[in-house]
Amino acid sequence: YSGDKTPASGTPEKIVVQAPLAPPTAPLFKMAGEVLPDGTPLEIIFYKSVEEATTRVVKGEADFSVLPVNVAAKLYNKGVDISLANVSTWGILYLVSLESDVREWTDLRGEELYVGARGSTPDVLTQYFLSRSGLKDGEAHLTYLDSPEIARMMINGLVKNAVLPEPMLTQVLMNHKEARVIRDFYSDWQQYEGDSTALPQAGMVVLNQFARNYPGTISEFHRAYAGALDWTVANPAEAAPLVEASASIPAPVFVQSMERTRLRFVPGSKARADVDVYLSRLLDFSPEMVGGKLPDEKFYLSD
Amino acid sequence: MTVVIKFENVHKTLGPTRVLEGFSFQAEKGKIMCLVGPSGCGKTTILQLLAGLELPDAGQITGTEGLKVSYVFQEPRLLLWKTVAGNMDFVLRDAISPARRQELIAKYLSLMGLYEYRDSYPKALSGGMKQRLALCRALAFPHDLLLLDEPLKSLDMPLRLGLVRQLTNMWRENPCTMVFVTHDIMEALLLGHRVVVLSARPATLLDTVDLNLPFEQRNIGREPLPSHYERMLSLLEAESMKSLPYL
Amino acid sequence: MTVVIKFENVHKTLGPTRVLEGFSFQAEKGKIMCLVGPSGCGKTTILQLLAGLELPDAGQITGTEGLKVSYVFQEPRLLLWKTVAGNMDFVLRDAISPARRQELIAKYLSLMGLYEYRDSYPKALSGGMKQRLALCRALAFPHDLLLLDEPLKSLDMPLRLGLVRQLTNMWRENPCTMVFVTHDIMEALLLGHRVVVLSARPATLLDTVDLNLPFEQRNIGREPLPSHYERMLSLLEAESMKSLPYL
Amino acid sequence: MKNSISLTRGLLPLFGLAAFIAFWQLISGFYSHVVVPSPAEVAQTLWTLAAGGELWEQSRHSILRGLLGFCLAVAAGTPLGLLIGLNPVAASLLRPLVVVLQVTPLISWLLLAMIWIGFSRVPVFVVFVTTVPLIVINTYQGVKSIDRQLLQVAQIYRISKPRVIREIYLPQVAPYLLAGVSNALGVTWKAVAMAEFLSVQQGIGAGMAVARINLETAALFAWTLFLIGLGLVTDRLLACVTHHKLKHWM
Amino acid sequence: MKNSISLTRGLLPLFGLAAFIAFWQLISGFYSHVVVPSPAEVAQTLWTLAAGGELWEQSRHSILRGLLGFCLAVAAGTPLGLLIGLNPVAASLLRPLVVVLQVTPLISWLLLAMIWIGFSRVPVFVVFVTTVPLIVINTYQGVKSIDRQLLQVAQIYRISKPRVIREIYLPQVAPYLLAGVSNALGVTWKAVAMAEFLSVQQGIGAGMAVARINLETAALFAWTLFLIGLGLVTDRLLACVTHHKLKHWM
Ligand SMILES: Nc1ncnc2c1ncn2[C@@H]1O[C@H](COP(=O)(O)OP(=O)(O)OP(=O)(O)O)[C@@H](O)[C@H]1O
Ligand SMILES: Nc1ncnc2c1ncn2[C@@H]1O[C@H](COP(=O)(O)OP(=O)(O)OP(=O)(O)O)[C@@H](O)[C@H]1O
Ligand SMILES: [Mg+2]
Ligand SMILES: [Mg+2]
Repeated sequence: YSGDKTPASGTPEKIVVQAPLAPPTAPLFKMAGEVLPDGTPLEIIFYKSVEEATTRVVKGEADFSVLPVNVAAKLYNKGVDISLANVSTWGILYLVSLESDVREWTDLRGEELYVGARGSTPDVLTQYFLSRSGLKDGEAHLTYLDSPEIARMMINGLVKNAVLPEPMLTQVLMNHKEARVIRDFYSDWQQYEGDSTALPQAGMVVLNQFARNYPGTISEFHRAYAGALDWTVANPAEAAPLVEASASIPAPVFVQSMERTRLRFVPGSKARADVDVYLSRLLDFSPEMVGGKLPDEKFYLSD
Repeated sequence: MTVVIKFENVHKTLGPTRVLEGFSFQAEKGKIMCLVGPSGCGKTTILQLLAGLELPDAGQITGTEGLKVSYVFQEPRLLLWKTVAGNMDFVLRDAISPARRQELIAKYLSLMGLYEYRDSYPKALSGGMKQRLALCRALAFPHDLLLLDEPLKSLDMPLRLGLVRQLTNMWRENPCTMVFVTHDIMEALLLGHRVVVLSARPATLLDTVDLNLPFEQRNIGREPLPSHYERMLSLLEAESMKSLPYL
Repeated sequence: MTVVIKFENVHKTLGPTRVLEGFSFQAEKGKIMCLVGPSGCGKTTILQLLAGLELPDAGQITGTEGLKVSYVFQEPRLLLWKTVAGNMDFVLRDAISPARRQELIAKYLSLMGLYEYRDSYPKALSGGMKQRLALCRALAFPHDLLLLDEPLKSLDMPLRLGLVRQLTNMWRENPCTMVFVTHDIMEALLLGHRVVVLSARPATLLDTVDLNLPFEQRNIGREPLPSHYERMLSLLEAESMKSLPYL
Repeated sequence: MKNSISLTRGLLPLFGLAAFIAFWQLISGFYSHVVVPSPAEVAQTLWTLAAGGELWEQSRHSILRGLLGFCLAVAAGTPLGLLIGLNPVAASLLRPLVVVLQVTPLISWLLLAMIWIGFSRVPVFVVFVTTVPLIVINTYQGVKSIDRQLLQVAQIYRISKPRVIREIYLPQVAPYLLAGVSNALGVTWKAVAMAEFLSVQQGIGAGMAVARINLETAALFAWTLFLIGLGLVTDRLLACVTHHKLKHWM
Repeated sequence: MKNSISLTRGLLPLFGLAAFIAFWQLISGFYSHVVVPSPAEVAQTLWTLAAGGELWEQSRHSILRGLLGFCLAVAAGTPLGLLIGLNPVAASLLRPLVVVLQVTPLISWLLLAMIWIGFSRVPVFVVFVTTVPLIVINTYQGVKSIDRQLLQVAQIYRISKPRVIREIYLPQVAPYLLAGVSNALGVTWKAVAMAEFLSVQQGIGAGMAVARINLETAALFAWTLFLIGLGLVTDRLLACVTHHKLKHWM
């Protein structure tokens, strides 16, 4: 007996999902209007900061949380009772430049490159690619700032080179004619790590207690989520009004950004190989980013 | 029970200034004691010690224990944010029942010619009116020991004479101990059972006069007042010469 | 050039109080004018008008244009954050050259017996000492018109007499216009070329006396001072009776 | 005469405003509207927000939270300031606490606040924590600057301690407290927006967060403008109320 | 006697501190150390930071920026407050400006500040913008509460306007200004950390940003602790300096 009071076969009163205001959230907008086939209502919370998200996880206030994969690993390694339910976002980072002579990572030698928050995944991946392409530490000057500010400064021409996620990238491309995508992090990853590995950036974690109590609901939810995700990818134009209404992302921006947003539903258990590669790279770079070690197999929610 | 208030060998230093050095004196309880002395000799300091607002550095002050004190400070010290009546009410609130309080306030304000200003704030009062209000406040408050530091300054002559008379009447009704500091020797002689002349700092007793003449028989022109007046004035003059030779 | 300072039909209301109503009077320039009157009659208001610190609501004040004014206010109004010497220096700085300033400060402070306190802050002064400092400040400042609002209050008798003498000496050296407000009728008679007795509010002139007796011949006991004194006192008494019938 | 002067004075801020808007218009010409939107654009966005009801819907939350936090801060800060000013033991224990409140960045509080106080109350907490030191320190300084002569009066006439505090200390602390309150009220709107920005679903700050992520600078500015309006209104209200209270004796 | 009392008083805050740490230890038992690390853990992190030189390396920047912004705010805020207090025309033009500074959230300033003032000076700007209203409003309130009697003295003795301001206004405004400065100094450290957090590479705030991304709550707390220490030290310094200045006449 696990000590949980609720019987293992019942259904929860509702499912609480928290997600950032970003592309991986898009499928959830479709689900928000509906209920799961078993009638369980869905509550979606948009979080604004990682603290907010982790606090909810720690307090057990969100059953599912969309988080960067490394943050999920970090929480797991620090003893929070969660597992990775699925991975949905595979590369939404791009190197953008306003300068016509920048085509490669190596062209950034001596240039200033703006990257979202220091120590975050974009930062580490950028440094990884820079070093893999032969630049030494400090040869490209990394400057840190939050993505919305980078995007706005770039639109005004004050930032020449930047690493940006979607949908900021689309905003920049739409608002500045000279802006061009130089590198796609996903392809670069495959270039260095092999074609068979993908770049798992964000996914969903589930509270283990919830998973134990309602195994049925989890699969229901997964099925619905996977469906919504596929639908969104297939019909961005139809999803756009939903997104505009819920997250104020302008519809054209959303539609265009979906061209560069790789959403694909992969259950946690199936994503382990990719995640392991990804996390071990991060681990080499800075152990704090993943919580000091690679998570063991319990991290991945079994089917 | 002690019948005197006594300073025994009191020392008091304020900042760098040694104000009292081995000062001793006594005031009979239930009598009016007037202090006269050159400016800066320590009169205010003596009143502060009597009131318990300052403590002696050495020596003893006895006989003031448990006395209810009223004090007219050298400055009016009014509460600027309260009206004239409000300033009276402030000191009387905890001491006197509400009904009687209103009556008492009206009585004393009328006495001092301030009744029509009862709802004015202190900033609208003239210097003399502030002084009268301060006096009002002290007189209305129930007391055993009344300390008065130049209570009649900034008041015109008839008012002062009237108030001296008023103070003697009040004392007759309720013979409390009064210590009255003044620079007007005649005022002191008209009011005091005992008049003390202090020397310049550090204060010592230059002259002590006990007057047994009843109040109603005291008169500016009537002996022995004029001779006391002359003597005291010349004593003070001699003191003045020491510290202010250029005048 | 005008030789008088003149109030013509001056009206002044402060808050709800009509202090002056059609008040007229004149003071000869280069003479000492003393004002006596019941407390609250408007003496301070008259000085404020003379100083230009208040403006009349109606009527005219002439003859004060371009005069350099010194004013001893009814309160000492010292700068608490400056020492005794600093308070003097404060008013003299722009008026007098540095070398002469030190000398002047030392001279006046010694005169008033404050020299040894030159580095003390006002909080360490007694009431009379503050008053003396305020007087010092006004006397040292170069002036054509000297306004004095009870400048000798809180001072002992010999000091007052000495200062009255001092003021006459100073006037002889530099015959400025003085307007001297006091509650001590004798002081007024000893000092003034003209003494004016004011009625209760609204102020009118009850009595005006011009004294031609030279200062050195004036004496408390010498006629015509005592008879003026008696008359003025009874005038004031009658005024007092009106507003303060209970005393 | 008097009327025309006060009229000119009333119009002056309007001239100032006009000059500011002209300047802004000029500046906005130099930058992309994603960086500096034009005044017209911002005004239109503000109008859209207002017309759609979102302005009121969101700001209602913020105003309530702000006022609640502010009132709590005044209610707690005034006695605390008095206590620190009056009691040296309390001072040595509580002064460091005030410094902690002043110095600890929002981001450090956020973690704890979210756990202990719950998400929805974080803005109230943040407003409280940001404004309470303003009230405490000003009250404290007011107590330190009190007229000791009046305390002697109270001592002589045996006024009870609570009355001394109410009738001697408070009126003299009032102008200090007023400065503190004036500061606190201004900061309140900023603090509530910042807290909502970081942690909450509804409110002005939440609106700003969405606008920022979507690079809708005009909306960001519109919200800011609304906050400024809120600040100006409360500033005026405070000035009126206190002028009315203090004019008699000051 | 006296000595033993002042000793007890000196020890009191230590007892307070001990109680606080005990409480913290207790709390940390209830939560994951991602949320509330234990005191020991934080102390050790702080030690590591200090020993590795990072503490000094980062805080050097923050302290310089903070002090610069703070000094600028005092230097600009005092005359501005005097001006607003003395001149009704200036008041009606500049008071709204002060409200704008008070109310506008950091995030609205950020981009403009970076464009106009340059990246590295943003923290100085933020400190300035956050603290200058504190100085202005307190100075203003001080001017309003001035003793009008002394102004008459100055008028009679024809003291020049600049001297009146220096020798009559400033000493009376001093306790108000002191409250403002005390508040501003506390807020300085928070503001500089926040600004660095959002915009700059080095400094305490940058350290906190990294700690936050990595969910290293212990490091976040360690930095916070360091800020608090900084705040306490500057608070004490200010108290000593001003006590020394004002003790003569207050
Ligand atoms: N707070 C203080 N600090 C330092 N010295 C003080 C203080 N108060 C008074 N003194 C000094 O003590 C002496 C006596 O002061 P006190 O006020 O008792 O005089 P006083 O007799 O009342 O004079 P006056 O008639 O002028 O009021 C004076 O020389 C004064 O300078
Ligand atoms: N600021 C003010 N607001 C309202 N009324 C005032 C103000 N100043 C003075 N008064 C009133 O004006 C009248 C005259 O005041 P003033 O100060 O001129 O009297 P005074 O002759 O100097 O009296 P005293 O001898 O008591 O100093 C008084 O009745 C007083 O109440
Ligand atoms: Mg005295
Ligand atoms: Mg007067």
